[in-house]
Amino acid sequence: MQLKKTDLTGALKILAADASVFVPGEIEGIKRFVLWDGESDVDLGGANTQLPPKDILFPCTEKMYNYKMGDSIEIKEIVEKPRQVIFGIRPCDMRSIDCMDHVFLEKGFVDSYYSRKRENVTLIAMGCTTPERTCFCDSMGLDPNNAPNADVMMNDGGDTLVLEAYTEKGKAVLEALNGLLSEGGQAKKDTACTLKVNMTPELPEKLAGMFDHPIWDEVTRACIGCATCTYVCPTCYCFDIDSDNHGAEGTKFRCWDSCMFSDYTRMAGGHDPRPTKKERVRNRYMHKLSYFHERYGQHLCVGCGRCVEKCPAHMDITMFIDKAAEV
Amino acid sequence: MSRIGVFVCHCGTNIAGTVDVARVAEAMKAEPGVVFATDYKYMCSEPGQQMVKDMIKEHKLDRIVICSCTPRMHENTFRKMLKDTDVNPYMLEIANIREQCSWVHTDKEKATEKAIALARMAVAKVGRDFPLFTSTIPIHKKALVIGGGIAGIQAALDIADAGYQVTLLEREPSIGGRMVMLDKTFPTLDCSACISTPKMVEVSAHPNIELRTSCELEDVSGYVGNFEVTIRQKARYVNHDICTGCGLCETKCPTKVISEFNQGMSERRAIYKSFAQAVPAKPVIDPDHCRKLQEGKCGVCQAVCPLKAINFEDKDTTFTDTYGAIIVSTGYQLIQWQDLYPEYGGGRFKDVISGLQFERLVNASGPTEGHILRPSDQTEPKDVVIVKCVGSRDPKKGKSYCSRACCMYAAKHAHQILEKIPDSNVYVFYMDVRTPGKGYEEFYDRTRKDGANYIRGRVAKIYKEGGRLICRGEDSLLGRQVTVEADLVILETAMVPADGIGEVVHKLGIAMDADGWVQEAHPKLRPVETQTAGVYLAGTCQGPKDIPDTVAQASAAAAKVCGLFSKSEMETSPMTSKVDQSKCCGCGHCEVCCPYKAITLVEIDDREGPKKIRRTVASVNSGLCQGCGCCAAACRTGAIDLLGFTNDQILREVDALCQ
Amino acid sequence: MGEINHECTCHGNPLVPQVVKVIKITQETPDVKTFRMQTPDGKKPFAPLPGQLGMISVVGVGEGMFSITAQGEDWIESSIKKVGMLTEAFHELAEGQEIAIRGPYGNHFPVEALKGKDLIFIGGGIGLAPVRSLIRYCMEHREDYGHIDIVYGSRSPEDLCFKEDLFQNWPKEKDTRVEITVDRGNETWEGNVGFVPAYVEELAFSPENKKVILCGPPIMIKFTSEALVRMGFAKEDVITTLEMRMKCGIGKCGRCNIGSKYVCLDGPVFNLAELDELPDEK
Amino acid sequence: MSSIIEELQSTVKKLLEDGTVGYVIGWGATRFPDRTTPVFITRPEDAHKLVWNHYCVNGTAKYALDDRYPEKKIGIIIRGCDSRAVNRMIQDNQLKRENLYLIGIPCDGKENPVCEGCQHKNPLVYDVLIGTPVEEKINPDRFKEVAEFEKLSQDEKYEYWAKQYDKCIHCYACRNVCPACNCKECYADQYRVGWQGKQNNRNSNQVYGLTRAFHVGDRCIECGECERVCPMGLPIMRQTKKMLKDINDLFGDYECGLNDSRPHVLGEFDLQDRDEFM
Amino acid sequence: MSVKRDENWEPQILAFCCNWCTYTGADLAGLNRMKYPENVRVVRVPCSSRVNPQFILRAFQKGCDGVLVCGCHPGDCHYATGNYFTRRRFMLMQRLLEYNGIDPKRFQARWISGSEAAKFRDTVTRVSQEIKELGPNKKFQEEWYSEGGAGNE
Repeated sequence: MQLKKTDLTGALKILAADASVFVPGEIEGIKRFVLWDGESDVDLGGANTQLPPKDILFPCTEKMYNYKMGDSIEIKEIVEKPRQVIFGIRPCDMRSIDCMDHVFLEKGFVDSYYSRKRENVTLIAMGCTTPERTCFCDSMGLDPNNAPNADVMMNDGGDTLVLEAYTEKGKAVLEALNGLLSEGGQAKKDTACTLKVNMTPELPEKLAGMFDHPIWDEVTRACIGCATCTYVCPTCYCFDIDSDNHGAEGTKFRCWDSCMFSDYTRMAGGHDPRPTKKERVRNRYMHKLSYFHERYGQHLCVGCGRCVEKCPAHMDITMFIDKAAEV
Repeated sequence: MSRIGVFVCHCGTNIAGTVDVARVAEAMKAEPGVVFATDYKYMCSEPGQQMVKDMIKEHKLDRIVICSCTPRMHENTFRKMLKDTDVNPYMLEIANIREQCSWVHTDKEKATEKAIALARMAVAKVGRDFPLFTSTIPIHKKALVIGGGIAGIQAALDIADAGYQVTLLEREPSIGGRMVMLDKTFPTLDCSACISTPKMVEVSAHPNIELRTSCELEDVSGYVGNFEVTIRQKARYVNHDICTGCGLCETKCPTKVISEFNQGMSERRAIYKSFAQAVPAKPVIDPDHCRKLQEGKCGVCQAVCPLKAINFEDKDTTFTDTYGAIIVSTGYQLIQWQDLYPEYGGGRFKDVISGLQFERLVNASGPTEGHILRPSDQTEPKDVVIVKCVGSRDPKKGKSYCSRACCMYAAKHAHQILEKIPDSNVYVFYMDVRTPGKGYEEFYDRTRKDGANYIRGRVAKIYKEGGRLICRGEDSLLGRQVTVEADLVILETAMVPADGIGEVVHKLGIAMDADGWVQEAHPKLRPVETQTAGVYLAGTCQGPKDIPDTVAQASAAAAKVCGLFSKSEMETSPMTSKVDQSKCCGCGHCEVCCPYKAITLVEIDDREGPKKIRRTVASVNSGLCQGCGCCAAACRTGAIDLLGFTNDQILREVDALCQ
Repeated sequence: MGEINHECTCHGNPLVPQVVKVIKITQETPDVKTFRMQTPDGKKPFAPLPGQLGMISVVGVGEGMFSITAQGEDWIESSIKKVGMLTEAFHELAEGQEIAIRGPYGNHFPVEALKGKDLIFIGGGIGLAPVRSLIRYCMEHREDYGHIDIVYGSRSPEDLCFKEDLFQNWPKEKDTRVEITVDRGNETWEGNVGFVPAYVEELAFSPENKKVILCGPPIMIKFTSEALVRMGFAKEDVITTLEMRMKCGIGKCGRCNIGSKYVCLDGPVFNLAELDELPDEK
Repeated sequence: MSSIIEELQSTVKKLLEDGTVGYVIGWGATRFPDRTTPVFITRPEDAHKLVWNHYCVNGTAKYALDDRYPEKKIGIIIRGCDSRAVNRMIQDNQLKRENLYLIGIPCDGKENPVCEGCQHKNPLVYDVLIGTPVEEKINPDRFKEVAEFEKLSQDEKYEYWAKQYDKCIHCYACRNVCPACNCKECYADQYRVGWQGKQNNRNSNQVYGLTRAFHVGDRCIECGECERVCPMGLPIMRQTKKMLKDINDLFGDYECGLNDSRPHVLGEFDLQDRDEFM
Repeated sequence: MSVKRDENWEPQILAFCCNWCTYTGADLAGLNRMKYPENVRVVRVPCSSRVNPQFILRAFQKGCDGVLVCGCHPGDCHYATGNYFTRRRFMLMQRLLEYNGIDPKRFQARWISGSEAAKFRDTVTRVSQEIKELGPNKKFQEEWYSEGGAGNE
């Protein structure tokens, strides 16, 4: 099916009728997913959003429950099941949602807050046409033109967007848009990254054996210990839980946390299993490239290149991968 | 969670008349941590206090909030009350619902709401109180008096007479200070030396006084009751243990030096006593002028000394002692007018002298044996001009303050001249005549009757013409220029703090005012104390004053010291600053803003990973800390905090206010 | 280790705690208290297996992961040592006050695999708390297990936790020996004085048909496991529990990982051989 | 330029060979020609990895804080701004001069807008200087941007900052890169004390922004690293510059990180300070 | 928080008062039965230099409409020099707040001695009036407060 680009606003209006639709846009000079306001431009081309859409499903601050203190305690869970659509999400970010699904929905417990949002979100993905010089998703085993876990996959067909439903949810979307769609449409699906990284299939296991390798002394030193890489990363999912009191009432919330922070693993008594940035950066790289793979069978790095682009110290995970592949 | 009890006082109708106290108590029951709340007629009364004690037992309370009058009134009452209970006296907060609520508001509804808010703030704060304990520090009953002028002498004698040990420190070879240089004292015209030298002798003979001359303060650490003081004994080159003060050496010494004591108007030797009645009455060698010490030649004194008391190898030594209290009595000096007043000749005219030079001139033991002879030609002056306020009350060139004693000694000088030189004329240029003191106005009147001509106005210029000094000025009463020819001009110059006061102040951690005088703790109520507990002030180091005021202040300071020494230990407030050294980065921002020098940077052993390191952190001397909390607000990281007013507590008070 | 038991007891959302009432507080040592908890309607909040954890919160102050040290028909217990702000808030609780708990979390001691073995429990300080749940379990199923040795040490006699169990209950049990040592004795202390690792070597256990359950401060675990290995114990036969900073308790928040393992989910119980496999970041 | 690189590399090589320093902090190449990254040269034979070009933007000095107690001296290649950072950290008692070997290199401005207003292109302190000093110029527009902003209405100002702080992602890069942010544990990390919650929202970002401005404003060396590293492009310097501007207006000429030991302006007072609170 | 919008809206004003001067002055105002608006609440601190500028931010965050810091007159500080630091800190803080959109009337500092009960009354009355005219402060306020409390269903 195909949708004329001129009909895009019409299509979004249909989607926005009963859901919050998030589209790539710009706020104060930052390209990111924004709540579509009914008329603003949708920036499907160009560079990918500077911030990933992960806060739509995993908000950077998420209220969990309210409580009242006193003689008897009351606890009231906050249940939100917002109907949301993420429109124009690229394959790299789609893969990150796959990673999140593994984390929050598998291995024992199901995270209720994530699952409620996940169940009620429709993911309309867009094949990438314009990789940045820092993009390397195809080296990480992704196809920049396709996102298998999308509800609807879109690709650029010149004047049109070529749509294909992958799921029941996706089919429902196409049905809703039926009036604007026409049959056919041929999209170019030949996008490839210019940055090629030597991510060998053996690397996860190889890295597992490199825990004490001197390479870590070298690649971790430029780090300044900020959370930029983790907060712009579409797959980083670590969080903290804290409370906000107001007199006898309060809210428990969770918020993003970063394994790069110096107090992340420090315990009450002062002991810290990861006391310096060497351990922290090592843990992050290992988590992205080895630990996660061991636990869930896929990389936690999707090759979006955001951390490469944004790192204040210009550290580069791709350089590390290449280096590690060589040792 | 804590177990807080809230007690709301009616204060008769003082509070209950405007505030619905029952509602306040009821509202507090809903606050987190509050397990008991009630109201009562008079919380401070015996039964009121008993009820608190009972409720502490009954409800196992661990923290108390009392809503009543200002904490300035009864905080201590209730703290004392808690001493007999299981609750720490510092686990108490008082909500001021009388002075700052019921008495200033009339609308009962609004006043009650405010009282609830104030109570809530106190509950929030008390929830973050933790037990604090007063500690006692022993008091070392020995005082140090810095400066052996009349102030120091008086203070030392008073303390010593009370039975306490005193060390009197003097940087010059003899005690006596300025007073012993004066000829007569106003208004009674007592001989100054006659009344001060017996006191000097008394000092040297007093069993409780250790006299330390030629000594300077090297270092001070510690706090009230326990100051560790290091004193530098300057080399004297004369062994005072052996020397009997026979004076033979002095007569044989070939080197002549300008006499400081006689204000440059006579000479002394390189080995010398400052003046005849010096205490100790033993000479020292002036190393800057001694030929043996400078050039390695001479050594006459050593040769003539019958007791072999001369030791050219003598070195500065230091010694350390512990003192419970310190009195600063470093005195004053006269302003260096020569640089400030080129229009008065800037020191080029020999016959323009300072008041202190005149004192020596008129003194029987002075360079002229009491004859007023002008320095240039040793003739008796007939026309004498006295200029007051040279450097005082002159913010442009000198000091803005009044030096307080000059009006009177100018009158005294005029009187002395008129008395000793019967046909002389004395002209006094003045701005105002200030004579607040017993018998002062009368003395001034007498001087005028004696014939002194008082001219209101400043002298603009003094120049020499034909061997005489021409003083041109203005008579502001008549509004015209006046010119007076004089043989001698006496400048009554401003008092300024003694040289080196800055170092003393710095070492003691006390403050100076803008003019360099030592800052008293409170100008009205604590005039002899400094903001450092255990350090007191006597005499002109605190500001210009005359002899009776100086002596009075010295005795006052001594009384303070004796009061302190009357106890063997003292309680210290536990509400002092405390450093969490694990957080402290040692930047020292707290150190620079502490008014008490209570914070020092120290090195501690620490670990950084596997590495053993020495790390710099701030450390609070709780004996010195007075609990202002300036440091806590300067600390970015919150490593230093003020117990009793912690960051956490104030934040919670703010939070509670806004609910 | 034991099968992971991810039964969620908290109305479907594993991150929302249930309210429990503190029904009994026991002062174990000057800085350790045991809190017995029960739901407001008098029930047991959940039934943990030995070694499992509970995320307990003083509502409004914070929550922390603690080992469930004992359980009865209608209650569970946890022992908490005062180390920081949260634990201080616990120590200020009075009986009858309400707190909140979620769990149980983590794996548990391999109660099945231990069957038929002689067991040596070694605890140091508050480290006896997690082991206590297993000791109690074994006492309840006494026939399933062989000889039991309980070796426990603390800094001083006052710091010994669970004194009633140590001196009265456990020594009375069949085929059970309790050995106690303290780092520093006092006037009335007649027992052994010395550190746990040395004491263990002194007791000269033979490794045959034995399993060791070891828990205590990291330094004590380190030296005791070295001693045990010297004494011939296989690393597989020495079981211990790990402590890491935990927030979510359900293997999501990412904080407590050692390599690819999450201590809150895959732990806290590991044997020494398993620990050797993990990166050295504990 | 190339001769400077050679001089730089040979100097570093020699310092490592003769054991003067344990390692040298400088700039090295990345994948991209217009980007460099801080490198730590420990072996003489690696000295050739050092680069010096228009893209050496990262501050080098703060890395010394990772190694406060070095066995050997730390060599740092410093530009003017880095030298002020070194001074800053020495004045704050965080570094000891004797632990540092400073390799100064005059800087002609880098790919960073802040360099245009730089008043100290030449290192103020160094042990060895590579190349020759460049001409310094006074920046008459040092506070121009602030002055312009001050003209806005209060509501406009608030709106502007609110939009900016809405973007903040709490990554703390601005703090971690700042040589004046040298606390052992930042107040913002002490959630338990309750200065600030961990939640990310406009308000807590605003409070963080203002608090940071106040914490570092009177010690800011104007290196602009905070603004450079901000992944969300917040004009962070505009806050600290405001502090500096007011300090200059109220308390006289003031620039931080110079070779003097004047205490920072909030660590001292003058009896004659202007009094607006009468 | 609907109260805030109606006509009887009363501002919330926080005054940090140093124990030795302004707090005493406020007590004296009470002793003399002077009247001033109820909306001023005093937090007692030992010295105005104890007031960390972050406390001011916190007050706005939690919903205060105005904040006052009061201490001894320069030269009269019980702790000798504390208020000189106060003066510097808050001159800068006030400007920084203005730069971020907070009206300087909302944050003021004043020297009020222990005898100046009337000055205390006049100051808080004037500040209260000024802030009433400015209306409720929304700037820098945390979400919780502006939303209207916890537990909204």
